[in-house]
Amino acid sequence: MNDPWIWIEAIMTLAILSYLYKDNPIYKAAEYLFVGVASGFYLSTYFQNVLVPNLFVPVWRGTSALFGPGTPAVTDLVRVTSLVLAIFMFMRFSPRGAWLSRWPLGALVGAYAGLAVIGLAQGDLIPQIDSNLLPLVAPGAWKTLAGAQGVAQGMAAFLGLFSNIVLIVGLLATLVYFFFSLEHRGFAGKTAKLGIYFLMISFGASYGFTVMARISLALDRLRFLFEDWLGIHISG
Amino acid sequence: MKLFDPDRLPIFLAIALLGFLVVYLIQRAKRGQTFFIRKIAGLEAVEEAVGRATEMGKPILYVPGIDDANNIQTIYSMIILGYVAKMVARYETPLIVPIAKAFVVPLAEETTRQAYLDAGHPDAWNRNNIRYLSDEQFAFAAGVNGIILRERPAANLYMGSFFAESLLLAETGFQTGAIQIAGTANIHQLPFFVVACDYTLIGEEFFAATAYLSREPRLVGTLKGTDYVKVVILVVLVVGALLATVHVNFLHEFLNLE
Amino acid sequence: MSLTQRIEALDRRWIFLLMLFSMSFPLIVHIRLPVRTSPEARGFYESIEALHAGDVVYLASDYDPGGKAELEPMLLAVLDHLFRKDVKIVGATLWPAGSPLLERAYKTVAPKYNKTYGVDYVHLGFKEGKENVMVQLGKSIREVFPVDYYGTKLDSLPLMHSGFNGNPIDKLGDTKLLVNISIGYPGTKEWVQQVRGRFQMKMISGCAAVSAPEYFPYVQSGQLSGLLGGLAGAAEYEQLIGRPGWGVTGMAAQSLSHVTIVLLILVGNFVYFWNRRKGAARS
Amino acid sequence: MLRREIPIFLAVMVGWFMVGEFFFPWAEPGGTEVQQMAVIITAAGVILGVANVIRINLLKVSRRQKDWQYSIFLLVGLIVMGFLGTVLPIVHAAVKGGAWTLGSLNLVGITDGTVFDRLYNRIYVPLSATMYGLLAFYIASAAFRAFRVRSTEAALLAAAAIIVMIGRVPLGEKIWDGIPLLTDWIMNVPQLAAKRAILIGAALGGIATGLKILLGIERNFLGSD
Repeated sequence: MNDPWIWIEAIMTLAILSYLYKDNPIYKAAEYLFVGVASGFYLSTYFQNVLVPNLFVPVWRGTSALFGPGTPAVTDLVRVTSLVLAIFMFMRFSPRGAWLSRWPLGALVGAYAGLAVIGLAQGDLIPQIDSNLLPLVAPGAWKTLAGAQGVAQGMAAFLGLFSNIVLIVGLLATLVYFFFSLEHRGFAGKTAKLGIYFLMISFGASYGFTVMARISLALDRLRFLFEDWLGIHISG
Repeated sequence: MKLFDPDRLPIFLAIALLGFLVVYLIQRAKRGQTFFIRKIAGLEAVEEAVGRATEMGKPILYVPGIDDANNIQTIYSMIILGYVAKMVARYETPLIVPIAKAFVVPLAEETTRQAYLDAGHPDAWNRNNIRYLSDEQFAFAAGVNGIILRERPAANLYMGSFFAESLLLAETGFQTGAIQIAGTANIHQLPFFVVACDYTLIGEEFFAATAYLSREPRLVGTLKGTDYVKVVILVVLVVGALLATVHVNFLHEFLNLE
Repeated sequence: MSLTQRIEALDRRWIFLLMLFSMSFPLIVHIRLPVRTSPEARGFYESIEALHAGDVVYLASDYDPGGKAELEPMLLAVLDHLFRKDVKIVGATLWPAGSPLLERAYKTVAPKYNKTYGVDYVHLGFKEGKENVMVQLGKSIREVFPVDYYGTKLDSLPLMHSGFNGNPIDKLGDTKLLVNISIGYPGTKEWVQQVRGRFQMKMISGCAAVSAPEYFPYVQSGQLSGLLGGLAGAAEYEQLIGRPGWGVTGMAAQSLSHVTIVLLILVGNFVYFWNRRKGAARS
Repeated sequence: MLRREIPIFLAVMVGWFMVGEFFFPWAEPGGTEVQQMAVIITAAGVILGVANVIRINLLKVSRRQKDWQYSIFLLVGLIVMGFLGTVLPIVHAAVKGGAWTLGSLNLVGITDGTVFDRLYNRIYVPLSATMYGLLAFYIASAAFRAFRVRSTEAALLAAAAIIVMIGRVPLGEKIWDGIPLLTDWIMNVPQLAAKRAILIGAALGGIATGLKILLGIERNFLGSD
């Protein structure tokens, strides 16, 4: 309660919460301080964790190997080119040399494109199609329905009977909605309409989960204020 | 050392099939063949919204997402931004583009300047409307909300990659009564756009919008390529499910990468 | 103005106060509710339960302060569960603001099971590069992390030197399980796309409730062997490992707040349509 | 030529390296180096971003533009956190200084027990966490004021949201033990089918876009020249 750092954290928390009442100078100062501290944090973290171990040290080794004795390893040469490309990045500020910054951007976009093609094909496309090749009724669904006790389990088992059919029909209908070569009329129109209904149920589920997430965030701050700052015992 | 990893064959085939179709259809589109693309409700609304805003002489707000230039959605948003800028160039309506990442500022500037040039009004382009607000998500959202409440745009367009701040933008816009149209492939933000906006481009529709709007050969070719592959997938899904029902699993074995 | 019109035009600060009460009352009054386990949370628990003493897991702690409220309880519970089973942990993060959070979690749980740094667990720190780093880790950890978070060379850490039954841990494949705590991009989706299939890793994930619905297809397809969704997921897992913590405590406040939100939606719509019908009837 | 062809050539080369390395394992070693380059360039991009923040705010203060007083808070925060993690460690290493401490905290470095880490935990964390915490209040006001059920689609969305919200918390089971089972079914069947369709569609779109970059067809990332 009397640790000065807890007071600092409490002031930070309350300064942001004050925005709920109305925008005020304290909130604005805290917001600007936040952007500054965040930027300074990123600067130091990238410097310590990326630039020093992955760039300055190897490049220093690369350049010294290049000009010094012995043959430079391939990796050191590439590291030097990375440094050169990284410097080109900063050319973006000079009016004349701005186009130079496109070289590293090109390499970066190329790298991400290559990884995206592989990752999406192997991680998403094939496995998701494969895992929907399901029998119309899940094996054992009838058995669970027969063995279900009580209304609740009965309802769940009854729904279980239709799980695979709904999964198959739902996927097909939603894919038809995302089909752009047919006007939404007639059979295609009705299927696309069914697809929208499935999408809306999925957005409803996401809405529910997001509400849960946001509330947990506020709860964490309230716990700090009540327990650490005001000393009211809470957590289990 | 294995030359080619055999159980990665289905992946190779999928990429090869899609790649071939996309390249072939882009060539056909370049040679002038026209392709049918269905109406996209969200885009009809964009034209209507821009029209209404220009009549009322009130500004249009276009937020190209908060992600960096390496996110495909930001690049696609630039294409839609270019299209909207071309529509707006002929009128005095200011097109305000708040930006959240330093890298995106030059992209947005070049895209809008080019669009105003193509529309024949290079002088109407106003660099101050491309406003870098902050790299920080909520400072950016507060900045955009400030613009919405102060300059009261008649149409708010949110196109690109959005995260938790989507709710803040959509709700503030909802209060001012502006027409709001959103488009993003970030699935988790769609519920908030769907609830608070008049029209929403859902996931792929956002990507399809660029092809529909621009009719640019590369984009139309890609859209049709992915559509035809979708037909193949629909067939595989139906056949696969029926086969699985009768306990024949060769399709599952082939596609199973485990 | 009729009552319903006044309600519809209610200053939103009253709603803020209502939410403040819904979240604070159950916390202060210590209401504790039993938590039911969802199938995907049980899968998360059983995947760790199946590990043996001496096995090594790769812990991708990809979150930052914004996600602390939901994910720190999960991380603390995972560390508790892993250390209790004498499983060794190679931890790192792809989020710039993530390293101090992992460090603090280690420092909170490790002493309880007197685990020593470098032998039982390792903190490699943060590395920028997103998907690039993931694929590289599949091939060579040392290429990505020449030194750990404290600047020590990897080979001078016993776990990294001989953790893979005697020989050095070179790549992700040398670990038994990929445990991912994820708040956004890069996170669970990218680990599934770039690493899970390519390097045949068994993977479980704890994620923010916002992204949980998107990952259910990965659970059904078997790409994810377990999933914890938001604070509710943390509470379920805490209860499964018999260590009720903040997750379980928060559930009562979460429950009352959800009821408040549901009522707000219903009342909001009732008032909206009532005024429209009244308004239409009058004009 | 230099403005457009070389960046695209670089993109194509680097991209195919990544793809080739996946299908042809013998290309293994090369891939890691190229990825190493991407890591360094991304880090350089971040330093660029921070430099941009400094430039904008320094201008704002020097020209006394609106809200310039607040930019001072930003610059102070940035300089303190930046200095502790970059300049100070270099000076400390160069001078081979001993333990530079402020009270019980170590001044140099960014790990546990340093001033940097304490500022991170007591200023950055609460500010960031509370910023997100505000969303709980906004979501409540949005639920009341911006969640109008005016169509069948909106009704389905609302019904699913309400069932999931009640079913995911212990209260749901208290009302009727069927609700959590209904929530599990919604999450694992209808919701999953729609999310899977979105996943497949996004994968196709993403692969196509990636391939266009690899084939030098997609040039938009350069902006029109």
